[in-house]
Amino acid sequence: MTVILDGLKYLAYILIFPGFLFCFLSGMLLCGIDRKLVARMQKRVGPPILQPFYDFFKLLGKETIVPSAANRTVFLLAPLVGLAAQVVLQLFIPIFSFSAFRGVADVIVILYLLLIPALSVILGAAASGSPYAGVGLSREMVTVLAVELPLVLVLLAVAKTVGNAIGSGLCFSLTDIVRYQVRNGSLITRLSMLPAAAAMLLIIPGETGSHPFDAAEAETEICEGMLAEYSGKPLAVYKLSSAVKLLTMTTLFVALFLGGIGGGIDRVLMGGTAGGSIAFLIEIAVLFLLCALLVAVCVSLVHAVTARLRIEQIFKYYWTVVTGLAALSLVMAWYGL
Amino acid sequence: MTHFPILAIMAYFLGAFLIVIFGRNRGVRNTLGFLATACPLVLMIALVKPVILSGQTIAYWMGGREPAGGYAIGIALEVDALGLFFGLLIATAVFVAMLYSFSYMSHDDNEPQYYTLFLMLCGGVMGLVLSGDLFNMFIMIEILTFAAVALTAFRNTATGALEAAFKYLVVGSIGSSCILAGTIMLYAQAHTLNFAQLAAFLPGHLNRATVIAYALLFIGFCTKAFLVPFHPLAADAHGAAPAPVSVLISGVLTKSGLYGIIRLSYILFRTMNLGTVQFWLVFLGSVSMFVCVTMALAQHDFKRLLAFHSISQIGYVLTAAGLATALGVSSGLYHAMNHTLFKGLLFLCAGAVLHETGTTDLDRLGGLSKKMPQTTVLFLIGAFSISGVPPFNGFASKWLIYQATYQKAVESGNIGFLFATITALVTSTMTLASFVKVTQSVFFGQLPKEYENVKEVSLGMRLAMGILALLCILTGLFPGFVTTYLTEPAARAALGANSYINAMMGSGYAESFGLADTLPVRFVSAGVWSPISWLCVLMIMLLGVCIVAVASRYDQVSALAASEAVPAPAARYGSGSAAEGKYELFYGGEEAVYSQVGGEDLFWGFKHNWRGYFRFMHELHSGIVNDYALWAVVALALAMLYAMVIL
Amino acid sequence: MILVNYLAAFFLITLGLYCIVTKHDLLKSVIGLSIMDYGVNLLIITVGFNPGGTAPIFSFGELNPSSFFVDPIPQALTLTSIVIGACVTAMSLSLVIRLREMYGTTDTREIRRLRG
Amino acid sequence: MFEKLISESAGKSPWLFHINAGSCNGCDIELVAVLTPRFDAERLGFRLTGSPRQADIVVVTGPVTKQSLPRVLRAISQVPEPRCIVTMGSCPQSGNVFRGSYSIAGPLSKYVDVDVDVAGCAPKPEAVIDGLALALKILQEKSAKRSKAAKAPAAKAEATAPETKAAEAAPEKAEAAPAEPAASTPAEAAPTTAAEAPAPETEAQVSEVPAPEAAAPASEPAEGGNN
Repeated sequence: MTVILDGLKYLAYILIFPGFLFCFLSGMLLCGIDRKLVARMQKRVGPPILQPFYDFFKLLGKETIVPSAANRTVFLLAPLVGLAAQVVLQLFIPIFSFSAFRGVADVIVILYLLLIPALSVILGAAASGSPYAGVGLSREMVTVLAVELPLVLVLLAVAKTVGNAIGSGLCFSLTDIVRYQVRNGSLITRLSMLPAAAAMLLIIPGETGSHPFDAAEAETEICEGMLAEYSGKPLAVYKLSSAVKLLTMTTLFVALFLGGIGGGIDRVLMGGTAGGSIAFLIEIAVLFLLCALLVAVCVSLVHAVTARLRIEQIFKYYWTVVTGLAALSLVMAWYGL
Repeated sequence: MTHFPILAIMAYFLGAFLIVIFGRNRGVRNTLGFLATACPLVLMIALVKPVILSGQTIAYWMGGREPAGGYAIGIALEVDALGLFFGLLIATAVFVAMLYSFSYMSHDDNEPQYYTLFLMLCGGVMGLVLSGDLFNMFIMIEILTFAAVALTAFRNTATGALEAAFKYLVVGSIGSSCILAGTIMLYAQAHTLNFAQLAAFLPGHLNRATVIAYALLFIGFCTKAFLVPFHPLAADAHGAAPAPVSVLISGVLTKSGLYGIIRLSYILFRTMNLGTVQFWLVFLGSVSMFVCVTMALAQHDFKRLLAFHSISQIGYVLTAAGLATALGVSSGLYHAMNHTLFKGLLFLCAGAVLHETGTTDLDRLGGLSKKMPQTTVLFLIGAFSISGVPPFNGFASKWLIYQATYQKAVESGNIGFLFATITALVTSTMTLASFVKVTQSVFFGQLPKEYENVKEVSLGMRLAMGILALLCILTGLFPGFVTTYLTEPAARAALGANSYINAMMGSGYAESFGLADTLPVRFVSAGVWSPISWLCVLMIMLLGVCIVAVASRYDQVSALAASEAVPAPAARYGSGSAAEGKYELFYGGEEAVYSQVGGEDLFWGFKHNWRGYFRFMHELHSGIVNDYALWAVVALALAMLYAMVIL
Repeated sequence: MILVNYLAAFFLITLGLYCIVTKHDLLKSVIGLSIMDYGVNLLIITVGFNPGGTAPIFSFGELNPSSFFVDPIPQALTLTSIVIGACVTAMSLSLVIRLREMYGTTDTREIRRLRG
Repeated sequence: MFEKLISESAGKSPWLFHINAGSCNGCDIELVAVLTPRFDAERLGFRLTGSPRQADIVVVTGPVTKQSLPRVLRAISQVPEPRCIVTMGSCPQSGNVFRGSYSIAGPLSKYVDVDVDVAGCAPKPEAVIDGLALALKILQEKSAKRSKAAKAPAAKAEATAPETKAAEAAPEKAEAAPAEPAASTPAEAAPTTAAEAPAPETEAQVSEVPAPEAAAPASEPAEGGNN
């Protein structure tokens, strides 16, 4: 009997809470908030918050054209695998005290799982056979390459700081990192973690491919870049997976640097009498607020303020400025500051 | 059961010899080749139970000359877990390469010579891996270098085959002379050539001569493993050699060099806790990792790109094995096994492309996935494995390597090992980048006119590739099984030299020299990563997504609506052909012309930022024999200097 | 007296390496290779030399404690090494012939199609 | 319920694709002016896309010259269903001052069924937004018609895709017993045995979209709203 219960529990995890439905709703909502904020920053009224939902369902209704030059199977399957991996990645990131899959939340596993959605977009673009998509995928790969080094340094710095404190000197598990922050304050309050947090803030727009670093999907230069040949349902799935990626990156930032907030918040709000489920709901609400705040700060603001960079400027920017920040915090963490 | 090691080696040589005599017609030759490769594989599998499961080390004295009075007289073969691990690896890779070459070499002339050389090379490598005698090892190295040079020059009309063979011969024999000189200097000190007796003798006598001997032997084995100063040899050799030979060179030959280095450092000289040697190995590993992957990104030829990649993966293995921790050596060996599997698969795919289209130039190929769908799927499995995409085997071993390097950095406290972790992670992404480049320029994108009539390769070749692909997936999904049964016993054998010596020279021999096992072989595997759970979640998610994505029946509608639509009168359409552009690619309205984005014009951003580095590396690999020989000499000088001053 | 042999061996090895590295001709590289090989062979022989020892050829009857031999093992190794050196030279010469046919020159600076 | 949601949202997120058929760029600037903060067409969900594959409304400017005719028609044919074609400015409708010239291929309506004509030689942004809003309504009707067509022949489609309805009705049930593909590999990578790739349900459902010979757009001649 317990096996079936467990099965249903995990199925609920996969499909309802941290899984598909939660990602779908909150990802799209974050995307809507982002577009609305950018519009407001440009003194425009801007689309309604639910605009991404309308876009998604409209695309579901449109006809799917598979160009004759395309490799049909990979063309149709790549977006689905990308979305699946993206949502699975979201399952691994703990939300304050709760994490769907306990043992697997490992920093390096997440680092590699971040590659799969990018890889699925690249394979989809390659399969479409269009020259625009070829240029797009070359730029996307260079962006992924650019973001990889600073992301590695940030994760190693965080793992080292928490590792020092725990004493094992090696802490790759995200759940331990969050549990450590719940006990003695989020990592962002420590001096050595400030450059790493700044670097992570600069990495989020790069990883999600939002405005200044979106040379890969530049509508004006290379006609939607990688998605030039996509229409209808596969395009809807790609849009959904990029929205969920926004959610994943922000929850990753919250888990890495703002873990301490979740711990005490329900006691503060409810005066410590909150039952398990209410605290759980509060934690989700707090998480979503933090994510919305992060999206406002590092995606919308940067989108409204900057112009699109050329691809080699993106690469140079990430491998000098952001890597410098992350390396600084790694060295400080290494020598136990 | 004790005769299995010598039988495994002799099977190859016997096969080579018989093929020379009876090799005229194809049927006999193929069956002989099949038998000569299948029999050692069976013998190796038979040896698994005694050596790995019950931890026994088989010592086999040729001609029954047992050691007398604590002195090894005869030539010995020794099979411990480390040797058997490599033996198994070699036997499988060779078996698959033989299967592949039945159909791949079918329309080459003078085939019997090909199979003779092929089997000689396999015999040489198997002999090297199982031998317990230093000079016997040198003989086997000579045989395999000789056969490899001849096989590289086999298709002597191919561009650069002769040139590659000559360069390989020159630098290869410099390496062999170094090994010979090193062996002799060890013999001068210890007056024995037997591995076990040397291992017992050396830790007490680390004077000038033995240290220089270490440097000489180390450089000799580096040439065999094609590490950094010698990597252009591999690039040239792979570029020109037929695909099954590339599988052998990259999958098997480089492993023999690595086996030599591991045997040399951990059993002969016991440098486990010598920080300087660890630094030396990890530094060399990281440098060759990074240099070769950046060189690979700048390549125009499919096989040359794969060659540079195989050296960069060997850099991974050396970085991990150089850490001298149990987890380090075990993850290094695990990656070595994975490398043989996925690199073999990739070279076979390259061979298939060459077999069908006649060229491996990335700038001229494109869109082959429509004509060769199964080769594309197999290539994708290999590409995902090498770049470490989670469910495949590359990720499992790379994940362990990061654990090992990071753990070593934390334990030893110096930040140097952290650079190894960071280089490893960045190199893995660059590997992914270069395989995206190959995927886009060879398999996807647009099909050029001249490859219209390309068709799928024959079943034999696909079967060989299928076996390797299946192994890639299995070793990726069950890392627990591989580590407990294969790599941990091998790592324990590599680091625990005493059991090796006692098995050979009689029990208590090592203790008489006052040698305790220096390192408690304990395994700290940080964190649990079960790919099975990840994969089930992915599959369930995929099904969920498929059903949601397909739920709306709009595809049928548009099909029905289109077919019912009233066909517009042709008059209204003037230029009729324009309207049929619906399924053509969007070219801003223009007629869809052939324009393939691939090969050289990918990753402009990255190459532009590193143009100084790429120009310098391009000039450095000048292709002149003298330059490569100069690098070899400089590397030899540096190694001896390092050995004398620091060790 | 033995020192002269070691010096000669060392000199031969360095001469061979010098010849391989600096001479821009295929044949000279092959010659350099074989010189280096002979240097190593000389090294092997001198390692096994006991001053005053006789050739290690005896039948069982003659073995008495006073007989003093030169070490036989390095001599066996030298035999193998000489054979290998001969094969390597033969192989490289055949390669040189085919290279001369194909590239029309034996100058190593021209034979560099594979580079970069 | 699902079809209503789709047709509702079709009316709320129209993506524009602009084709310049030889225009003097007067209308082009006006069209882009519509998306600036002052007029902000994005309130209604308008967005300029780079590729016709992702477009709903095609805005054509310029007096369709002979050179640009095949290109315009090919670009329009690459736009997926349900789509609207809006001609901006009087050039595409009547050729404006260029009428009768040797290089003009005549008004666009000769070749394609135009849904909305926005008149004016460089129409004011308000006029453009009004035209686009009209096109929005037409787009919604077309999408509603498509969803009705999707429901109407449901009986005929029933035979072809019964499990779609079942799957769509109870997605949970289908997942509870996930049909794991033969080898436990992600969908698109499969060992050699599978001929093409293990065909999960998607392959069966996404049926071959037959390439219609005459790709005549299926749009009925909607009333030309020339305001």
